[in-house]
Amino acid sequence: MAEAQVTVWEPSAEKIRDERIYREMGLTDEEYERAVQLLGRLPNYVETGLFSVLWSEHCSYKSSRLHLRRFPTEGPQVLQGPGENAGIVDIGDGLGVAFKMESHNHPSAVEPYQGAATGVGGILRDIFTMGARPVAFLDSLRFGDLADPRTRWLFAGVVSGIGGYGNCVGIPTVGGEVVFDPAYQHNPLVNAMCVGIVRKDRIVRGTASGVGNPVFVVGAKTGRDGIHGATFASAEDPNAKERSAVQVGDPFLGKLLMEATLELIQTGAVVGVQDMGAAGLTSSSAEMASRAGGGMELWLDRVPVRETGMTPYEIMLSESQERMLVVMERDKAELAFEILHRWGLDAAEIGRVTDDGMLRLWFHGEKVAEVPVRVLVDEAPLYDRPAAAPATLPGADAPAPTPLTDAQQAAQALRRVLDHPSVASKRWVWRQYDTTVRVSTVVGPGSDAAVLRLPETRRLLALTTDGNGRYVYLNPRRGGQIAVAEAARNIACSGGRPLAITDCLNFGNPEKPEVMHQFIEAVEGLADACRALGTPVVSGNVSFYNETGGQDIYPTPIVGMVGVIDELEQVVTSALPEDGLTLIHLGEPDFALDGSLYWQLGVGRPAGDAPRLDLEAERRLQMLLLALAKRRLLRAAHDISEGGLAVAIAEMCIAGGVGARLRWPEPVADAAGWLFSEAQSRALVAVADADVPQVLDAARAHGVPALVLGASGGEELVLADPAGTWLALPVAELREVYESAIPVRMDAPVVRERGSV
Amino acid sequence: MRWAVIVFPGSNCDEDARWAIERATGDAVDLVWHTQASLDGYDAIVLPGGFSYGDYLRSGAIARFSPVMQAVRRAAEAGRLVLGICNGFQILTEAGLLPGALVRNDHLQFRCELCELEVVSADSPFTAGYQPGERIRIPIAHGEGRYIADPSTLDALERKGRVAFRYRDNVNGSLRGIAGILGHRGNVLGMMPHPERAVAEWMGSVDGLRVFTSMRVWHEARAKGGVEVG
Amino acid sequence: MSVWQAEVRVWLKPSVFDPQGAAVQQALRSLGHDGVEEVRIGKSMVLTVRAETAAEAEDQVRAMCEELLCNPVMETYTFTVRPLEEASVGGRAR
Amino acid sequence: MSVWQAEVRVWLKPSVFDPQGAAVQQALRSLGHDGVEEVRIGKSMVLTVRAETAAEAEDQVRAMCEELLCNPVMETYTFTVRPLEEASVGGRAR
Ligand SMILES: Nc1ncnc2c1ncn2[C@@H]1O[C@H](COP(=O)(O)OP(=O)(O)O)[C@@H](O)[C@H]1O
Ligand SMILES: [Mg+2]
Repeated sequence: MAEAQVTVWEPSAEKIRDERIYREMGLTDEEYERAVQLLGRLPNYVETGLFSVLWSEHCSYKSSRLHLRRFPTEGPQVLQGPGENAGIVDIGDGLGVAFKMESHNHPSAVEPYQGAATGVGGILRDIFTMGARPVAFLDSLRFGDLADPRTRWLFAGVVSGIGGYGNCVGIPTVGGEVVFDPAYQHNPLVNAMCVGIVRKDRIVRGTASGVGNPVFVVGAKTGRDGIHGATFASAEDPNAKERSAVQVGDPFLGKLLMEATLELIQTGAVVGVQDMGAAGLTSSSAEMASRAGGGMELWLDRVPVRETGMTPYEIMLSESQERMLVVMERDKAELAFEILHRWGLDAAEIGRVTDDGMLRLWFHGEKVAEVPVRVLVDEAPLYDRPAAAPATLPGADAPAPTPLTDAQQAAQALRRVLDHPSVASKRWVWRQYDTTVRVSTVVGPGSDAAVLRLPETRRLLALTTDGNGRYVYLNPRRGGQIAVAEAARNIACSGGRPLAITDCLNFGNPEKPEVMHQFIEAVEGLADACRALGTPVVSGNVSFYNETGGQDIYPTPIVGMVGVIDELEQVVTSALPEDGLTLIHLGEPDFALDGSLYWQLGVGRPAGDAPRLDLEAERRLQMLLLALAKRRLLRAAHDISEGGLAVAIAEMCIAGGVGARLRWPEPVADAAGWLFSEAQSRALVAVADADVPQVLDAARAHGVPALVLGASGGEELVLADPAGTWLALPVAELREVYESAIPVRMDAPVVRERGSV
Repeated sequence: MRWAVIVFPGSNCDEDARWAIERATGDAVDLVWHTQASLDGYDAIVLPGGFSYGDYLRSGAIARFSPVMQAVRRAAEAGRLVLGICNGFQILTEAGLLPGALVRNDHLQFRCELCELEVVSADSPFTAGYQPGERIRIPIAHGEGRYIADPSTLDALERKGRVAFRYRDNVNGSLRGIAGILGHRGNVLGMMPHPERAVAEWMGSVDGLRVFTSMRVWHEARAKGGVEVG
Repeated sequence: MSVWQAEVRVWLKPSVFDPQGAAVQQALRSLGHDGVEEVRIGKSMVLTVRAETAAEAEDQVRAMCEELLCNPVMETYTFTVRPLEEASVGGRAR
Repeated sequence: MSVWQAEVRVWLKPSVFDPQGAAVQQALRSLGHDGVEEVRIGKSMVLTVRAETAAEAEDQVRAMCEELLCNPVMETYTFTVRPLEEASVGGRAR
């Protein structure tokens, strides 16, 4: 097709300064001044673009960096901490687990299918670029109320987008969470986690070292996708309205890239690999050069493009999906081409590694940018933004929770909580995910943690994501602690030893002191718990500006945790397997309703403080659970979390198709706290009769209170105290409520049809 | 017995199939790249699940042009065993080696779950290890598994005992609940459920094992000159 | 009230990469159709509406596109409307 | 050699249930477009071919449909071909 000569409209350096064009690109006056000063001259258009991208919140973490230093990041198990494409921990037998979580909230809010799909594709590339074979996805999601048709559209689209990408690349999605609350109505959260396995001696990093080594771009051609919105607002750009901030994922290409990259890495000739994610070539090239302490020189006219007339600026800032930057050893380029071509992939040599510390860009023989890498990466602005605590905790003035004083109310309340989409079964979600491809899923979605076999070892992986924005909103520090504690408890209830976490910190506008306060406190809380439980942070991601019309989301840090289980026989699930097992409550009994869903449902907003948490008690409980699993004493275990004891036992009954009878040893006047308290550091375990003494002894030895509450059996869930029966409901009825909550709501039509043709 | 599992660009159950077959039969299994033109020497050929060529346009539509498909066709004509699982089934229908087509599930969603099936025909090389009418559990994982064909084709399939498996609870709207069908000579099977995902206790079912062991028994018998196809 | 048949076509915006189209193009080329430069795949939807006039029918269809059929952040649409009798076959209803 | 633009439309045969069309129809109705009787969804593919004459271009496109773009077991197709210059925008390539 003939193409008219494209006139490049690029303002001069002076015009950028005089008309403050840098503002449209996202730089503040101070940031621009800083760039000028560091550079010693006015940056041209391309250079201003580089600064705007690398100094953005997304790339530079300028509002969060200071505080993220609080995280413990070290430990004997850590093979790779934060700062790389993904973190890696040692699981023994010469193997490492690479994992990371990332948000794709904003794209998903406007195009849920593609937003979620490209989020999954991006996190996938972060894992295999480390040389790790991806083995699992998890997803943590937040939406508004399902009564809202647009929310249903978002929810349906996000779920099918996650499946659309993950299913196609052949990696099982084995766990996650979904919470529905009006606080997320306009700002859904879509956090995706990927986990991979790598031999310790085969880890690759995103480093561009070795002067003269060639730099390749591999995968999709570069188009004008996602170049940040503000620059297009300019009336001078004739194609603006044809453009889209949203990209379409190509999972087929993603799969080929994964296979080819892993094969390429096997050759040993790869120096470094980096995903070209947000900010594409700009951040991948600058970051790779920065890690090596060197420079890089790129010939942009050699980048394969999808559209004609692309300018250096556009090529540098494009966010086209399914591309990677690869640095090979000199003289090994042929090898790369051979492997890539066998997989049907395009690759082009576009530059080389230098040692002068410059990022230097050429276009048809002309030098179009030259900036010290150090200035772009290390000298990025760092903000200590003002933070201010609210005068009182936001839930302190809530009206008291409704007491539950008769059996009918109690049954009704349990039905209502089980019917809440945040508590109810997420089968509607995960039956759309391929959970069993790769033939390694021992425990898929539906229990506390997912469990995967690994072909190379007897050990198994335990995986979970957790986070409760309501708790963090009520008490940011404790909420942060609980996120880690709950994740670790889910691993321990599955028979695993928690190893380390990744995190996704979803917050509102950091320029608001209240939001900054939430952020700082939550980070402190996460750090407290990581230290107490011995699970360092090895990777993570921050997503700020989750606000609409001045309304911020609940501060929502999500924790993704990896643990290890020694052997198949130690795996525990939450399903009650049979009649006649003794049910034991482990942990300090507590009837406080702080932060509970029950209280929120009663008063229409989060109420009270965050639930009680004692990190020392938490650690003891987890040690106990692990010891019991190792001795094969647990027939089932489930942590007590959202919805409290009543939901925990109901879930165990529903999952196993077995009834249970629990009797609290003392009379209960108001059953609300007994049934629905979300006080932390508690679990319910099912134990064979003969093993009860051993379990109680072990609990005593670990300093964990243990209370025998009853036994499994029958067709009903019965909850009683010495004075009588509080609640007796057929398991079949509970299941019906629990399983139908989301499907019934989703049967109402969604607005905006989505999906492939 | 020599097994080939074909790898198309976008196949993702190739390794799974190899693992399961090795486990079920003790035989060695080769992964064979889609560009290979010959399958000489293989007794059984498996087209695995996945998303060949992204399943763009239609599932299996592009993969059927792979060079290896000529060899698959010749093998089928020569009476060797050809098993298409999920995407493999879709490729076999697109290639015309099996009748009908697989289209979008009637509920429009991808569906992954353990499914109950009825073994309809238990006298094929793939199902001889089952009892006729036996109920077994094998997982499905697909978005486009609704089997359709015109009424006369469906009648013929049923009359000739070529319906191998039926869903007990029609999970995707397939006509007559069809989950797997046999070719006209009985040596080609296409099925949407994944037998390779039901071969160990920890998977929740071992009912898929017998697809592979039946194939092996049949092959051994034929090698001894016992059975003939068709 | 008359019945009108509308045909709505929805495409990815030109700058958005169309992986399906790219895969089909490659497949066509490998089948020997090497003159094929680019393939774009969109949706075509045929539906009937009731309205007094063509203009009214068009308004209805436009509203459907904006509300449901097209996501303007990455897609564009075009449509045609004609009285049902004249409507040609395409994917017409049973 | 000139360049021609073809638009191919592929539909499920009328006898094959189109659940996507049914879902869109239901959604449209729930948005208040209750006059919508039936919706059928097909694919629309725009591609360019090189040929001397329109007839030759048509032959090429027909061959593509028969070989790849349409599966006659479940689908039917129609197409149009015109010289590229006249081609309207749709999902035009760049
Ligand atoms: N979006 C999702 N994707 C996959 N699995 C999910 C998703 N949401 C929930 N699940 C699964 O459903 C089960 C219950 O979820 P949840 O109640 O959040 O677990 P817990 O409270 O034990 O952390 C878990 O096994 C979880 O992995
Ligand atoms: Mg839960």
